[in-house]
Amino acid sequence: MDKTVADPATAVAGIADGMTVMIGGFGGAGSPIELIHALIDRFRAAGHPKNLTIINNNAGNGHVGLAALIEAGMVKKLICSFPRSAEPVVFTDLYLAAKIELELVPQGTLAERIRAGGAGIPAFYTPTSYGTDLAKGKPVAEFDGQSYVQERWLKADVALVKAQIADTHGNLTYRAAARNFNPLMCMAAAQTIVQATRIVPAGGIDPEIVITPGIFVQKVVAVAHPRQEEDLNRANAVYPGIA
Amino acid sequence: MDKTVADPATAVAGIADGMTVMIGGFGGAGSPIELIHALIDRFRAAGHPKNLTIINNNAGNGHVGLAALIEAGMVKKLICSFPRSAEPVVFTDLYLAAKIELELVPQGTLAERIRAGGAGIPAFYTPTSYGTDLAKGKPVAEFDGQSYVQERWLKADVALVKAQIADTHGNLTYRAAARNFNPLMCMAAAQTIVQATRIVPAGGIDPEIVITPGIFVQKVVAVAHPRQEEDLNRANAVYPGIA
Amino acid sequence: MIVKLTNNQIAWRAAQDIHDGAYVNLGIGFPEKVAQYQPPGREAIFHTENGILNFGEPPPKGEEDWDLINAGKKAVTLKPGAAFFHHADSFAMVRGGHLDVAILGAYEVAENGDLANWSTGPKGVPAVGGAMDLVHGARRVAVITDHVTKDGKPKLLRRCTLPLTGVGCVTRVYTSLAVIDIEGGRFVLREKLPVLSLDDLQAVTGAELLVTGTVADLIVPEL
Amino acid sequence: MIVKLTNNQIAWRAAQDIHDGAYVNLGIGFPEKVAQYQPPGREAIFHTENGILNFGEPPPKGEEDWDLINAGKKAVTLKPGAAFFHHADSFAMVRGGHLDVAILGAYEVAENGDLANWSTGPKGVPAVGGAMDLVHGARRVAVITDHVTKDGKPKLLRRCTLPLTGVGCVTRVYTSLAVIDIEGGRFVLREKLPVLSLDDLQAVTGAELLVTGTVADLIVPEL
Repeated sequence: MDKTVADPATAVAGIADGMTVMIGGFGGAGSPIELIHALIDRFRAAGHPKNLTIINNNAGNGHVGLAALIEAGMVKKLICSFPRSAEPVVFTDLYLAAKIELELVPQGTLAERIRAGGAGIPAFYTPTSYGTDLAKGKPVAEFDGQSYVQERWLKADVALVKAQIADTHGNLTYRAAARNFNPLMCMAAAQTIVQATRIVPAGGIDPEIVITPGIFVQKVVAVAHPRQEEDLNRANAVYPGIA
Repeated sequence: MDKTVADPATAVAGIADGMTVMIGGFGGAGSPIELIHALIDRFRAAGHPKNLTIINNNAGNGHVGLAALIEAGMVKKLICSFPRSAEPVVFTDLYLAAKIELELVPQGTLAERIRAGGAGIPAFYTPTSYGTDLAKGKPVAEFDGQSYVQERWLKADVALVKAQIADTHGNLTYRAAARNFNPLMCMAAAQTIVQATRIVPAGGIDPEIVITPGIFVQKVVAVAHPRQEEDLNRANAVYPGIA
Repeated sequence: MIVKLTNNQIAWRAAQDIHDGAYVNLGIGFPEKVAQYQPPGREAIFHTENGILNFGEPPPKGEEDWDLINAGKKAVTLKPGAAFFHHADSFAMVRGGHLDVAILGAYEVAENGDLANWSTGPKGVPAVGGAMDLVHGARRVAVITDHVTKDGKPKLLRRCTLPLTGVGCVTRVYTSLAVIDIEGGRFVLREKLPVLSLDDLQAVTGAELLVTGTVADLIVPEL
Repeated sequence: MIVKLTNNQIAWRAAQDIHDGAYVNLGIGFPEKVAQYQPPGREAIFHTENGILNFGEPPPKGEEDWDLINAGKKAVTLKPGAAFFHHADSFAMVRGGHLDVAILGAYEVAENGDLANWSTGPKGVPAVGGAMDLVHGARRVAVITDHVTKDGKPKLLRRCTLPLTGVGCVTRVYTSLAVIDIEGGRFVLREKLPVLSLDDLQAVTGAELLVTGTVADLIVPEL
C-alpha cells in the first residue's frame, strides 16, 4: 500500500466543479499552500474546478493561498468562523458585492460539525449560539434545564491538508499549532489529500505519536519546503507570480 | 502547579458513597489496578465508598481490579458494553441474583457518550442500535432519509486512569492499546485521578506527543511497576491477598 | 458424511473478497480467522475497536504484551505503519464509514439484511461490544457462519427471531454451504458447494434463495 | 481631565482575580493584555483556541515561528508543560467546562448577563470566531471594557441592542471605572474609582447599579 502521488498537480487533478473542499489551517499555520496553488494552476489552465464550496476557519489573507483561490473566481461559497484578517480584501470585496456566499459558524461548532461528519454523527446539540442570530432556523432542545442548538455534521468531497511527516500508509504528524483543523478534515472528506514535508516508509512513524491514522488519508504528496502564508504575505506575494 | 499526590490511597481518599466513577481500560490493558485496589482498601478499612456506579467497557475478570471491586460489594450499577470475559464469575453471579444493575451500551456509543460528556455535547445522534432492543425508549430522528437514535452524554464524579508518563501538570502519554477509554474518561469526570509509571517535571513530555493535555487531569500518582490484570489472572490472584 | 466447509474454509472464502489496501474489522472469535487467509500480494489493514490499526499475528507464546491486544483480548503484534488511538477515534473510523469491510459472526441473518448476533434472549448476561456500531459503519458488512445451527435449523431466515444487532445491514453471507448476497430484501445465491443441488440448499435455508444469474461452484482448498 | 483606567490597568485588575493554577482563555486583542499582569507566585495556564495549552510571551521580533501562533494569529512561545491538540479537542476544553476563566471584550453587556461582542450590525463582513463557544464553556466568563463607548454612551445596559454573542453568560465586568458583578439579573457594584461618586457612575451606566454590600475602592497601579 503506497498512497504517495508524484506532485501537487497530480494530487488535485480529480477535484471537480461544484465540489465541497475542506482546507486545513488556522490563519497561515497548517494551510496547504502548495495544494491550493496547484488547484489555481489547474483552473487557469483548464477552467476547472470552479463553483467550489470551501470550508476553512478563515477567508484567506493577502493574495496567496485561500485568498488567491477566491480571487481567481473559483469559490461560490465559504463556510467559516472568522472571515476577517489583516488583509482580507479579496473576500471582503466579493462579499460586499454579493458575489460570494458566506455561512458563518462559531469556531467550536465548525470544528465539532467537521468531527461529526468524520465520526458518523449526523447531528448533535451544543450550547454555543443559543439565543443568537447564528441559531436562527435551527432546532433547539432542552436537556437538564439548559437550552441547546441542534447542529448538523459537515462533510466534504475533498480535504486539502498540510502535515509534517507522512508515511506511505497516510499516517500523519503535524507541526505545533499547524495541527488545528487538519486532523478533523482528514476524517470528514471522501478524499483526503495531504502535503507533507517528508514522506517516510511504513514504520517510519512511531505508532504512539501518529495524530492522523492512515485510514483517514487517500493521497500524500511530498512538499519538502512548504511556503508559509504569513511569510508570503509579509513579502507582499501575489499568486500566481511568486517563486 | 504540581498535581502530584503521594500515593494511591491519598489519591482516592475523596471518593464518596454513591459517586459515579469511570475506570479506564479495555480488558486488562490500561486498567488502573493500583487505584482500584486502593479504593478497595479504603472500603475494607472504613466502609466507604459504596453504592458506586461504575463505567467501564467490561465487568472485570477473575478476582482482581474491577472484579474485586464488585466482589467487595461496593458497586450498585455497572454501565458497560461487554460484561462477559474468560472469568467473569463475580459480576455474573451478582447480576443473575439481581444484586447489581447493568446498563448495557454499544461500545462505540459508550465511547462517544463519554467524549460528549467531556466536550459539553449533551446529546447526539448515532445509527448504532437503531431498531434494536438497546434503543428502546430513546428518541429517534431521521436525517437525510436515515434513521438515528439520540444518545445522551455520560459524565462522572471521578475517573480512575492508567497512563504511561505524566508530567506535574497532568499531561499524559499512554502505552500501546492501554490508551483505549482512558483519554476520554479524563475529559468526562469532575475529578480525574491518574496513575502513571513515571512522573516527570513540566516540560518532560514533548508537546507534540501529549495525548491527554493536563487541563483534563486533577491528580497524578506514581505507580512505578503497575500490575497487569491479565498477568494477575493468569497467576490466579485474588485481591486482597496479592503482593 | 457431512458435506460442508470447515470454519477455516469459510474464512478462506471470505478473505478472497478483501481487496488490496482494504481496511478491515474482523469480529471476535471465528471471524478473526479471516486474517490468516489474505491472498498473497494483497495487503489488508486490520482495525481493532480497542485502538489499533495494522496489527498482525499473535506473538509466540510467552512473548505476549498484554497492553497490545485486540478486541477479543488476545495478544497481537504490530505491522509497519501501525497506529494507536483512543476509543472515540476508533469508533469514528467505524461509524464514520471509513472501514471497507466488517466481517461478523451470526446467530441469524434475515433476507432483509437484519442481523442477530449479540443475544440469545433474556437469560444470562447480555453483552454487545462493538457489533452494533460495526454493522452501521463499515461500507460492506458481511457475515460468516455455519449454514445451520448445531441442531440443524436454518440460520438464514425470512425474519430474525432473536434480538437484532442491526437493521438491514448485511449484504453478503459466507456459509458452510454457499455464498449468498442480500439484495432488495432477498437472498440471492451466488455460489454453492458443487455436490449440493439447489433443492438441497433450499431445504436448509429459512427463506427463498433467488437465482438471478450464474451460480458458481464454491471451491475452496483443503485447510 | 478624564478620570478612568487605561486598558493596561483594566487588564491588571482582571488579572488579580485569576487564581493559582487556573486555566484561562483570553479573547483576541485587548483581553490578551491580561496575561502580562499575572500576580507573582501564581501560575496560570493559558489556552488558545487554535490548539495550544500553556503558551507564553511573544518571541523577539525576527524569531517568530508562524506555526506557533495564538488565536489572534500572533506569534507566541511555549512554556514547560505545553501541549498541542486539534480544534475539536480544543473546543472540548472550552465547551466541556474545563476552563476556569474566559475574559472577553464587549460592545455591550446587559444586566441579565447577555453579551454582544461579535457584530455591530448587518453592514460589513460578520466574523464570530470562538467567542460564542467561550461564553458557554468557561466556568467564569468575565468582560473587560471601557465603561462607555468612544461617543460616551453606556456599554452596560438593561438589554443589549446589538446581536448577541451569548445569553446570560457574563458574571463579572471589569471596566475603566468599576468592577461590577452580574447576579440575579442585576448589576451589583463591587468596586469603583474613589474619585467617582455612585451618582457619577450611575450616570454613565445604562442600567441600575445595585449596592448590596461594601463598595471597595478600585485602586490600580500606574501602568
